[in-house]
Amino acid sequence: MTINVKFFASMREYLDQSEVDIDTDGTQTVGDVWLQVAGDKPMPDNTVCAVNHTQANSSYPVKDGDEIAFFPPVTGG
Amino acid sequence: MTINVKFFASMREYLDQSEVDIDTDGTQTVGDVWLQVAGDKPMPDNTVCAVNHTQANSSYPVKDGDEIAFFPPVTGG
Amino acid sequence: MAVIIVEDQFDPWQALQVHQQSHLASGQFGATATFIGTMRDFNEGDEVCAMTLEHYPGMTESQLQLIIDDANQQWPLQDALIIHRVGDILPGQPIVLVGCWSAHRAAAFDACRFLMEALKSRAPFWKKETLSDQSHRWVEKNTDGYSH
Amino acid sequence: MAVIIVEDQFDPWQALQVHQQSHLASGQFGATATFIGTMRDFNEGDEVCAMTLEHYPGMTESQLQLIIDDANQQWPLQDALIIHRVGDILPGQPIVLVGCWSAHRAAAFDACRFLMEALKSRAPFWKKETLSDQSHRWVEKNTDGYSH
Repeated sequence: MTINVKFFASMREYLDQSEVDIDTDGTQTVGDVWLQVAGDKPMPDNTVCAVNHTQANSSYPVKDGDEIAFFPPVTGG
Repeated sequence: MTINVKFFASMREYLDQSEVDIDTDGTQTVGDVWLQVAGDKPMPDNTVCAVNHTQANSSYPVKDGDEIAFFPPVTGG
Repeated sequence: MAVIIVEDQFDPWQALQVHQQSHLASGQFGATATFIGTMRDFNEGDEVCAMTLEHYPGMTESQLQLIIDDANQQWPLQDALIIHRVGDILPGQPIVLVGCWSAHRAAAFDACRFLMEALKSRAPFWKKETLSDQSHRWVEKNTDGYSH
Repeated sequence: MAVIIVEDQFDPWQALQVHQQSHLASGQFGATATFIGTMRDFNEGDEVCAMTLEHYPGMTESQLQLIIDDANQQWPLQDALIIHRVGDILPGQPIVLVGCWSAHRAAAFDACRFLMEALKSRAPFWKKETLSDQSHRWVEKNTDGYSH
Protein backbone atom coordinates (compact mmCIF):
# COMPACT_ATOMS: atom_id res chain seq x y z
CA MET A 1 0.00 0.00 0.00
CA THR A 2 1.08 3.62 -0.60
CA ILE A 3 1.12 6.32 2.04
CA ASN A 4 1.97 9.99 1.57
CA VAL A 5 4.13 11.38 4.39
CA LYS A 6 4.72 15.08 5.03
CA PHE A 7 7.05 16.98 7.34
CA PHE A 8 6.70 20.59 8.41
CA ALA A 9 8.80 23.34 9.97
CA SER A 10 11.68 22.15 12.19
CA MET A 11 10.67 18.52 11.52
CA ARG A 12 11.32 19.04 7.81
CA GLU A 13 14.77 20.36 8.61
CA TYR A 14 15.44 17.58 11.14
CA LEU A 15 14.72 14.87 8.54
CA ASP A 16 15.92 16.98 5.60
CA GLN A 17 12.85 16.16 3.54
CA SER A 18 9.41 17.69 3.11
CA GLU A 19 7.39 14.89 1.58
CA VAL A 20 7.75 11.26 0.55
CA ASP A 21 5.50 8.51 -0.76
CA ILE A 22 6.25 5.19 0.87
CA ASP A 23 5.25 1.69 -0.06
CA THR A 24 4.40 0.07 3.22
CA ASP A 25 3.06 -3.45 3.06
CA GLY A 26 4.29 -4.25 6.58
CA THR A 27 3.41 -0.84 8.06
CA GLN A 28 0.55 -0.85 10.56
CA THR A 29 0.73 2.31 12.66
CA VAL A 30 1.83 5.95 12.56
CA GLY A 31 4.82 4.90 14.68
CA ASP A 32 5.81 2.31 12.05
CA VAL A 33 5.67 5.04 9.39
CA TRP A 34 8.09 7.15 11.43
CA LEU A 35 10.55 4.27 11.71
CA GLN A 36 10.42 3.69 7.98
CA VAL A 37 10.96 7.35 6.99
CA ALA A 38 13.26 8.50 9.82
CA GLY A 39 15.55 5.46 10.07
CA ASP A 40 17.46 5.67 13.31
CA LYS A 41 16.57 9.29 14.06
CA PRO A 42 14.39 9.25 17.18
CA MET A 43 11.01 11.03 17.14
CA PRO A 44 11.39 14.27 19.16
CA ASP A 45 9.41 14.32 22.40
CA ASN A 46 6.71 16.79 21.48
CA THR A 47 6.20 15.69 17.86
CA VAL A 48 2.64 16.07 16.62
CA CYS A 49 1.31 13.41 14.23
CA ALA A 50 -1.70 13.83 11.94
CA VAL A 51 -3.55 11.27 9.84
CA ASN A 52 -5.60 12.80 7.01
CA HIS A 53 -5.50 16.25 8.67
CA THR A 54 -6.59 14.99 12.09
CA GLN A 55 -4.21 14.73 15.03
CA ALA A 56 -3.44 11.10 15.96
CA ASN A 57 -1.00 9.31 18.22
CA SER A 58 1.78 6.89 17.26
CA SER A 59 -0.34 3.79 17.71
CA TYR A 60 -3.02 5.03 15.28
CA PRO A 61 -3.48 2.49 12.42
CA VAL A 62 -2.65 3.57 8.86
CA LYS A 63 -4.23 2.39 5.62
CA ASP A 64 -3.62 2.66 1.89
CA GLY A 65 -3.92 6.22 0.60
CA ASP A 66 -3.52 7.90 3.99
CA GLU A 67 -1.75 11.25 4.33
CA ILE A 68 0.47 11.17 7.40
CA ALA A 69 2.18 14.32 8.75
CA PHE A 70 4.80 14.94 11.42
CA PHE A 71 5.43 18.40 12.80
CA PRO A 72 6.48 20.31 15.94
CA PRO A 73 4.03 22.10 18.31
CA VAL A 74 2.12 24.83 16.46
CA THR A 75 3.21 28.45 16.92
CA GLY A 76 0.90 30.54 14.77
CA GLY A 77 -1.35 33.41 15.68
CA MET B 1 -23.85 79.97 49.11
CA THR B 2 -24.67 79.03 45.48
CA ILE B 3 -24.82 75.51 44.15
CA ASN B 4 -25.40 74.39 40.57
CA VAL B 5 -27.75 71.41 40.32
CA LYS B 6 -28.21 69.26 37.18
CA PHE B 7 -30.63 66.51 36.25
CA PHE B 8 -30.19 63.98 33.46
CA ALA B 9 -32.27 61.52 31.45
CA SER B 10 -35.41 60.21 33.19
CA MET B 11 -34.55 62.32 36.27
CA ARG B 12 -34.80 65.48 34.18
CA GLU B 13 -38.26 64.40 33.01
CA TYR B 14 -39.31 63.35 36.53
CA LEU B 15 -38.49 66.80 37.94
CA ASP B 16 -39.28 68.63 34.69
CA GLN B 17 -36.07 70.65 34.86
CA SER B 18 -32.55 70.18 33.59
CA GLU B 19 -30.53 72.61 35.66
CA VAL B 20 -31.00 75.12 38.48
CA ASP B 21 -28.77 77.35 40.60
CA ILE B 22 -29.85 77.35 44.23
CA ASP B 23 -28.95 79.60 47.08
CA THR B 24 -28.50 77.28 49.99
CA ASP B 25 -27.36 78.85 53.22
CA GLY B 26 -28.98 76.10 55.29
CA THR B 27 -28.03 73.27 52.96
CA GLN B 28 -25.45 70.85 54.27
CA THR B 29 -25.63 67.62 52.29
CA VAL B 30 -26.53 66.20 48.86
CA GLY B 31 -29.75 64.93 50.43
CA ASP B 32 -30.62 68.48 51.57
CA VAL B 33 -30.09 69.70 48.00
CA TRP B 34 -32.58 67.10 46.76
CA LEU B 35 -35.20 68.25 49.24
CA GLN B 36 -34.74 71.84 48.19
CA VAL B 37 -35.02 71.19 44.44
CA ALA B 38 -37.51 68.30 44.38
CA GLY B 39 -39.94 69.50 47.03
CA ASP B 40 -42.14 66.61 48.02
CA LYS B 41 -41.12 64.33 45.14
CA PRO B 42 -39.25 61.41 46.68
CA MET B 43 -35.79 60.48 45.38
CA PRO B 44 -36.19 57.29 43.28
CA ASP B 45 -34.53 54.21 44.78
CA ASN B 46 -31.61 53.82 42.41
CA THR B 47 -30.83 57.51 41.93
CA VAL B 48 -27.15 58.27 41.39
CA CYS B 49 -25.75 61.47 42.90
CA ALA B 50 -22.53 63.18 41.82
CA VAL B 51 -20.63 66.05 43.41
CA ASN B 52 -18.25 67.82 41.02
CA HIS B 53 -18.31 64.87 38.60
CA THR B 54 -17.61 62.26 41.29
CA GLN B 55 -20.26 59.86 42.55
CA ALA B 56 -21.33 60.61 46.14
CA ASN B 57 -24.06 59.47 48.49
CA SER B 58 -26.86 61.54 50.01
CA SER B 59 -24.95 62.36 53.18
CA TYR B 60 -22.00 63.86 51.30
CA PRO B 61 -21.42 67.49 52.40
CA VAL B 62 -21.84 70.28 49.87
CA LYS B 63 -20.03 73.62 49.70
CA ASP B 64 -20.28 76.90 47.84
CA GLY B 65 -19.66 76.53 44.10
CA ASP B 66 -20.29 72.80 43.97
CA GLU B 67 -21.91 71.15 40.94
CA ILE B 68 -24.42 68.56 42.10
CA ALA B 69 -26.06 66.09 39.69
CA PHE B 70 -28.89 63.58 40.02
CA PHE B 71 -29.45 60.87 37.42
CA PRO B 72 -30.68 57.28 36.92
CA PRO B 73 -28.37 54.24 36.53
CA VAL B 74 -26.15 54.61 33.47
CA THR B 75 -27.05 52.71 30.30
CA GLY B 76 -24.43 53.63 27.72
CA GLY B 77 -22.10 51.44 25.72
CA MET C 1 -4.72 57.12 25.37
CA ALA C 2 -7.73 58.92 23.98
CA VAL C 3 -11.35 59.48 24.97
CA ILE C 4 -13.61 60.87 22.25
CA ILE C 5 -17.31 61.78 22.49
CA VAL C 6 -18.84 62.20 19.04
CA GLU C 7 -22.18 63.61 17.91
CA ASP C 8 -21.93 62.38 14.34
CA GLN C 9 -21.85 58.86 12.99
CA PHE C 10 -18.35 57.35 12.97
CA ASP C 11 -16.75 54.45 11.10
CA PRO C 12 -15.15 52.28 13.81
CA TRP C 13 -12.71 50.51 11.49
CA GLN C 14 -11.48 53.74 9.99
CA ALA C 15 -11.18 55.30 13.46
CA LEU C 16 -9.06 52.35 14.61
CA GLN C 17 -6.88 52.52 11.52
CA VAL C 18 -6.31 56.26 11.87
CA HIS C 19 -5.66 56.07 15.61
CA GLN C 20 -3.21 53.18 15.26
CA GLN C 21 -1.31 54.87 12.47
CA SER C 22 -0.95 58.14 14.34
CA HIS C 23 -0.39 56.86 17.91
CA LEU C 24 1.34 53.48 17.78
CA ALA C 25 4.94 52.74 16.78
CA SER C 26 5.09 49.98 14.18
CA GLY C 27 6.68 46.80 15.53
CA GLN C 28 6.08 47.68 19.18
CA PHE C 29 2.63 46.23 19.76
CA GLY C 30 1.78 42.59 19.18
CA ALA C 31 -1.83 42.47 20.30
CA THR C 32 -4.87 44.62 19.54
CA ALA C 33 -8.24 43.80 21.08
CA THR C 34 -11.29 45.84 20.15
CA PHE C 35 -14.97 45.92 20.96
CA ILE C 36 -17.64 47.75 19.02
CA GLY C 37 -21.20 48.15 20.24
CA THR C 38 -23.72 48.76 17.46
CA MET C 39 -27.36 49.79 17.73
CA ARG C 40 -29.73 46.91 17.03
CA ASP C 41 -33.23 47.28 15.61
CA PHE C 42 -34.67 45.13 18.42
CA ASN C 43 -34.42 45.17 22.23
CA GLU C 44 -36.34 43.41 24.98
CA GLY C 45 -38.58 41.86 22.33
CA ASP C 46 -39.55 45.15 20.71
CA GLU C 47 -38.64 46.72 17.43
CA VAL C 48 -36.54 49.85 17.99
CA CYS C 49 -36.54 52.55 15.28
CA ALA C 50 -34.23 55.15 16.77
CA MET C 51 -32.38 56.05 19.93
CA THR C 52 -31.15 59.18 21.66
CA LEU C 53 -27.96 58.97 23.68
CA GLU C 54 -27.58 61.52 26.45
CA HIS C 55 -24.41 62.15 28.45
CA TYR C 56 -23.13 64.42 31.20
CA PRO C 57 -20.57 66.72 29.55
CA GLY C 58 -17.52 66.98 31.77
CA MET C 59 -18.27 64.06 34.06
CA THR C 60 -18.53 61.56 31.21
CA GLU C 61 -15.08 62.44 29.91
CA SER C 62 -13.50 62.42 33.37
CA GLN C 63 -15.08 59.05 34.25
CA LEU C 64 -13.81 57.53 31.00
CA GLN C 65 -10.34 58.86 31.74
CA LEU C 66 -10.45 57.34 35.24
CA ILE C 67 -11.49 54.00 33.75
CA ILE C 68 -8.49 54.12 31.39
CA ASP C 69 -6.24 55.01 34.34
CA ASP C 70 -7.59 51.95 36.20
CA ALA C 71 -6.84 49.71 33.21
CA ASN C 72 -3.32 51.13 32.95
CA GLN C 73 -2.63 50.22 36.54
CA GLN C 74 -3.71 46.62 35.98
CA TRP C 75 -2.25 45.86 32.54
CA PRO C 76 0.83 46.97 30.55
CA LEU C 77 -1.02 48.81 27.78
CA GLN C 78 0.71 50.63 24.97
CA ASP C 79 -2.44 52.52 24.09
CA ALA C 80 -6.19 52.61 24.59
CA LEU C 81 -8.95 54.34 22.66
CA ILE C 82 -12.57 54.93 23.67
CA ILE C 83 -15.08 56.52 21.29
CA HIS C 84 -18.71 56.96 22.35
CA ARG C 85 -21.55 58.37 20.30
CA VAL C 86 -24.12 60.82 21.72
CA GLY C 87 -27.27 62.38 20.26
CA ASP C 88 -29.72 60.81 17.81
CA ILE C 89 -28.73 57.46 16.41
CA LEU C 90 -30.25 54.85 14.08
CA PRO C 91 -30.11 51.03 14.00
CA GLY C 92 -26.90 49.71 12.44
CA GLN C 93 -24.85 52.69 13.61
CA PRO C 94 -21.94 52.21 16.04
CA ILE C 95 -22.51 53.41 19.62
CA VAL C 96 -19.21 52.66 21.30
CA LEU C 97 -15.69 51.59 20.39
CA VAL C 98 -13.00 50.34 22.79
CA GLY C 99 -9.52 49.46 21.54
CA CYS C 100 -6.46 48.25 23.47
CA TRP C 101 -2.92 47.78 22.23
CA SER C 102 -0.34 45.76 24.16
CA ALA C 103 2.74 43.60 23.60
CA HIS C 104 0.82 40.44 24.50
CA ARG C 105 -2.71 39.23 23.95
CA ALA C 106 -3.81 38.47 27.52
CA ALA C 107 -3.38 42.13 28.52
CA ALA C 108 -5.13 43.42 25.39
CA PHE C 109 -8.10 41.05 25.79
CA ASP C 110 -8.51 41.58 29.53
CA ALA C 111 -8.12 45.35 29.41
CA CYS C 112 -10.54 45.72 26.49
CA ARG C 113 -13.22 43.80 28.33
CA PHE C 114 -12.55 45.65 31.58
CA LEU C 115 -12.86 49.03 29.83
CA MET C 116 -16.13 48.01 28.23
CA GLU C 117 -17.68 46.69 31.47
CA ALA C 118 -16.43 49.69 33.46
CA LEU C 119 -17.82 52.06 30.84
CA LYS C 120 -21.22 50.38 31.02
CA SER C 121 -21.37 50.62 34.81
CA ARG C 122 -19.57 53.91 35.56
CA ALA C 123 -19.72 56.32 32.61
CA PRO C 124 -22.78 58.63 32.58
CA PHE C 125 -24.59 57.85 29.33
CA TRP C 126 -28.32 57.17 29.02
CA LYS C 127 -30.30 55.62 26.19
CA LYS C 128 -33.85 56.54 25.21
CA GLU C 129 -35.42 54.26 22.63
CA THR C 130 -38.07 55.14 20.05
CA LEU C 131 -40.27 52.11 19.36
CA SER C 132 -42.15 51.34 16.14
CA ASP C 133 -45.35 53.00 17.45
CA GLN C 134 -43.27 56.18 18.00
CA SER C 135 -43.49 55.82 21.78
CA HIS C 136 -40.34 56.48 23.81
CA ARG C 137 -38.79 54.62 26.72
CA TRP C 138 -35.62 55.00 28.75
CA VAL C 139 -33.43 51.93 28.93
CA GLU C 140 -33.48 51.20 32.66
CA LYS C 141 -30.23 49.38 33.29
CA ASN C 142 -27.29 47.66 31.69
CA THR C 143 -26.75 43.94 32.09
CA ASP C 144 -23.54 42.48 33.48
CA GLY C 145 -21.41 41.49 30.50
CA TYR C 146 -19.37 38.91 32.42
CA SER C 147 -22.40 36.74 33.22
CA HIS C 148 -23.98 34.45 30.65
CA MET D 1 -18.31 32.30 8.78
CA ALA D 2 -15.05 32.63 6.86
CA VAL D 3 -11.50 31.28 7.11
CA ILE D 4 -8.93 33.00 4.92
CA ILE D 5 -5.22 32.17 4.54
CA VAL D 6 -3.36 35.03 2.85
CA GLU D 7 0.14 35.23 1.41
CA ASP D 8 0.18 39.00 0.98
CA GLN D 9 -0.01 41.75 3.58
CA PHE D 10 -3.57 42.60 4.60
CA ASP D 11 -5.16 45.62 6.27
CA PRO D 12 -7.13 44.20 9.22
CA TRP D 13 -9.45 47.20 9.59
CA GLN D 14 -10.32 47.24 5.95
CA ALA D 15 -10.86 43.46 5.97
CA LEU D 16 -13.26 43.81 8.92
CA GLN D 17 -15.13 46.67 7.26
CA VAL D 18 -15.51 44.77 3.99
CA HIS D 19 -16.52 41.51 5.68
CA GLN D 20 -19.08 43.21 7.91
CA GLN D 21 -20.61 45.12 5.03
CA SER D 22 -20.96 42.04 2.83
CA HIS D 23 -21.92 39.42 5.44
CA LEU D 24 -23.83 41.09 8.29
CA ALA D 25 -27.34 42.52 8.20
CA SER D 26 -27.41 46.06 9.58
CA GLY D 27 -29.31 46.31 12.87
CA GLN D 28 -29.01 42.60 13.67
CA PHE D 29 -25.72 42.51 15.55
CA GLY D 30 -25.02 44.53 18.67
CA ALA D 31 -21.53 43.37 19.59
CA THR D 32 -18.33 42.94 17.60
CA ALA D 33 -15.17 41.70 19.31
CA THR D 34 -11.94 41.49 17.37
CA PHE D 35 -8.35 40.51 17.97
CA ILE D 36 -5.39 41.31 15.75
CA GLY D 37 -1.95 39.83 16.25
CA THR D 38 0.84 41.92 14.75
CA MET D 39 4.49 41.04 14.27
CA ARG D 40 6.73 42.74 16.80
CA ASP D 41 10.37 43.66 16.20
CA PHE D 42 11.43 41.97 19.46
CA ASN D 43 10.84 38.55 21.00
CA GLU D 44 12.39 36.69 23.93
CA GLY D 45 14.75 39.63 24.43
CA ASP D 46 16.09 39.62 20.85
CA GLU D 47 15.57 41.96 17.94
CA VAL D 48 13.63 40.23 15.18
CA CYS D 49 14.02 41.51 11.60
CA ALA D 50 11.73 39.20 9.68
CA MET D 51 9.66 36.07 10.01
CA THR D 52 8.45 33.24 7.82
CA LEU D 53 5.08 31.68 8.58
CA GLU D 54 4.60 28.12 7.41
CA HIS D 55 1.32 26.23 7.39
CA TYR D 56 -0.08 22.84 6.38
CA PRO D 57 -2.34 23.50 3.38
CA GLY D 58 -5.55 21.57 3.79
CA MET D 59 -5.19 20.69 7.46
CA THR D 60 -4.83 24.33 8.53
CA GLU D 61 -8.09 25.33 6.85
CA SER D 62 -9.99 22.31 8.20
CA GLN D 63 -8.69 22.87 11.75
CA LEU D 64 -9.75 26.53 11.64
CA GLN D 65 -13.19 25.50 10.40
CA LEU D 66 -13.48 22.99 13.28
CA ILE D 67 -12.52 25.71 15.75
CA ILE D 68 -15.27 27.96 14.36
CA ASP D 69 -17.74 25.05 14.60
CA ASP D 70 -16.74 24.61 18.27
CA ALA D 71 -17.35 28.30 18.95
CA ASN D 72 -20.74 28.15 17.23
CA GLN D 73 -21.81 25.33 19.51
CA GLN D 74 -20.89 27.33 22.61
CA TRP D 75 -22.09 30.83 21.70
CA PRO D 76 -24.89 32.35 19.60
CA LEU D 77 -22.68 33.95 16.95
CA GLN D 78 -24.04 35.80 13.96
CA ASP D 79 -20.70 35.60 12.17
CA ALA D 80 -17.01 34.89 12.65
CA LEU D 81 -13.98 35.72 10.55
CA ILE D 82 -10.45 34.34 10.78
CA ILE D 83 -7.65 35.65 8.58
CA HIS D 84 -4.10 34.30 8.96
CA ARG D 85 -1.01 35.37 7.08
CA VAL D 86 1.56 32.88 5.73
CA GLY D 87 4.91 33.36 3.99
CA ASP D 88 7.48 36.10 4.59
CA ILE D 89 6.43 38.86 6.93
CA LEU D 90 8.01 41.98 8.43
CA PRO D 91 7.64 43.70 11.83
CA GLY D 92 4.52 45.85 12.05
CA GLN D 93 2.55 43.64 9.67
CA PRO D 94 -0.59 41.83 10.87
CA ILE D 95 -0.28 38.05 11.35
CA VAL D 96 -3.77 37.06 12.44
CA LEU D 97 -7.25 38.54 12.71
CA VAL D 98 -10.20 37.07 14.59
CA GLY D 99 -13.60 38.80 14.52
CA CYS D 100 -16.89 37.75 16.14
CA TRP D 101 -20.33 39.27 15.70
CA SER D 102 -23.20 38.56 18.10
CA ALA D 103 -26.34 40.15 19.51
CA HIS D 104 -24.69 40.59 22.95
CA ARG D 105 -21.22 41.40 24.12
CA ALA D 106 -20.49 38.43 26.41
CA ALA D 107 -20.80 35.99 23.49
CA ALA D 108 -18.70 38.16 21.18
CA PHE D 109 -15.93 38.64 23.76
CA ASP D 110 -15.84 35.00 24.90
CA ALA D 111 -15.98 33.53 21.41
CA CYS D 112 -13.29 35.86 20.08
CA ARG D 113 -10.91 34.86 22.84
CA PHE D 114 -11.78 31.18 22.48
CA LEU D 115 -11.09 31.29 18.73
CA MET D 116 -7.75 32.98 19.28
CA GLU D 117 -6.60 30.53 21.96
CA ALA D 118 -7.85 27.52 19.99
CA LEU D 119 -6.07 28.79 16.88
CA LYS D 120 -2.80 29.15 18.79
CA SER D 121 -3.00 25.61 20.18
CA ARG D 122 -4.67 23.64 17.37
CA ALA D 123 -4.09 25.25 13.96
CA PRO D 124 -0.92 24.11 12.17
CA PHE D 125 1.15 27.26 11.66
CA TRP D 126 4.83 27.63 12.52
CA LYS D 127 6.98 30.73 12.89
CA LYS D 128 10.65 31.01 11.96
CA GLU D 129 12.32 34.21 13.07
CA THR D 130 15.25 36.02 11.43
CA LEU D 131 17.32 37.81 14.07
CA SER D 132 19.44 40.94 13.59
CA ASP D 133 22.59 38.87 12.95
CA GLN D 134 20.67 37.13 10.12
CA SER D 135 20.52 33.86 12.07
CA HIS D 136 17.23 31.94 12.05
CA ARG D 137 15.32 30.21 14.80
CA TRP D 138 12.02 28.39 15.02
CA VAL D 139 9.62 29.68 17.67
CA GLU D 140 9.29 26.61 19.88
CA LYS D 141 5.90 27.00 21.50
CA ASN D 142 3.02 29.36 22.10
CA THR D 143 2.22 30.61 25.57
CA ASP D 144 -1.19 30.18 27.19
CA GLY D 145 -3.10 33.40 26.61
CA TYR D 146 -5.45 32.92 29.55
CA SER D 147 -2.64 32.99 32.13
CA HIS D 148 -0.97 36.21 33.24
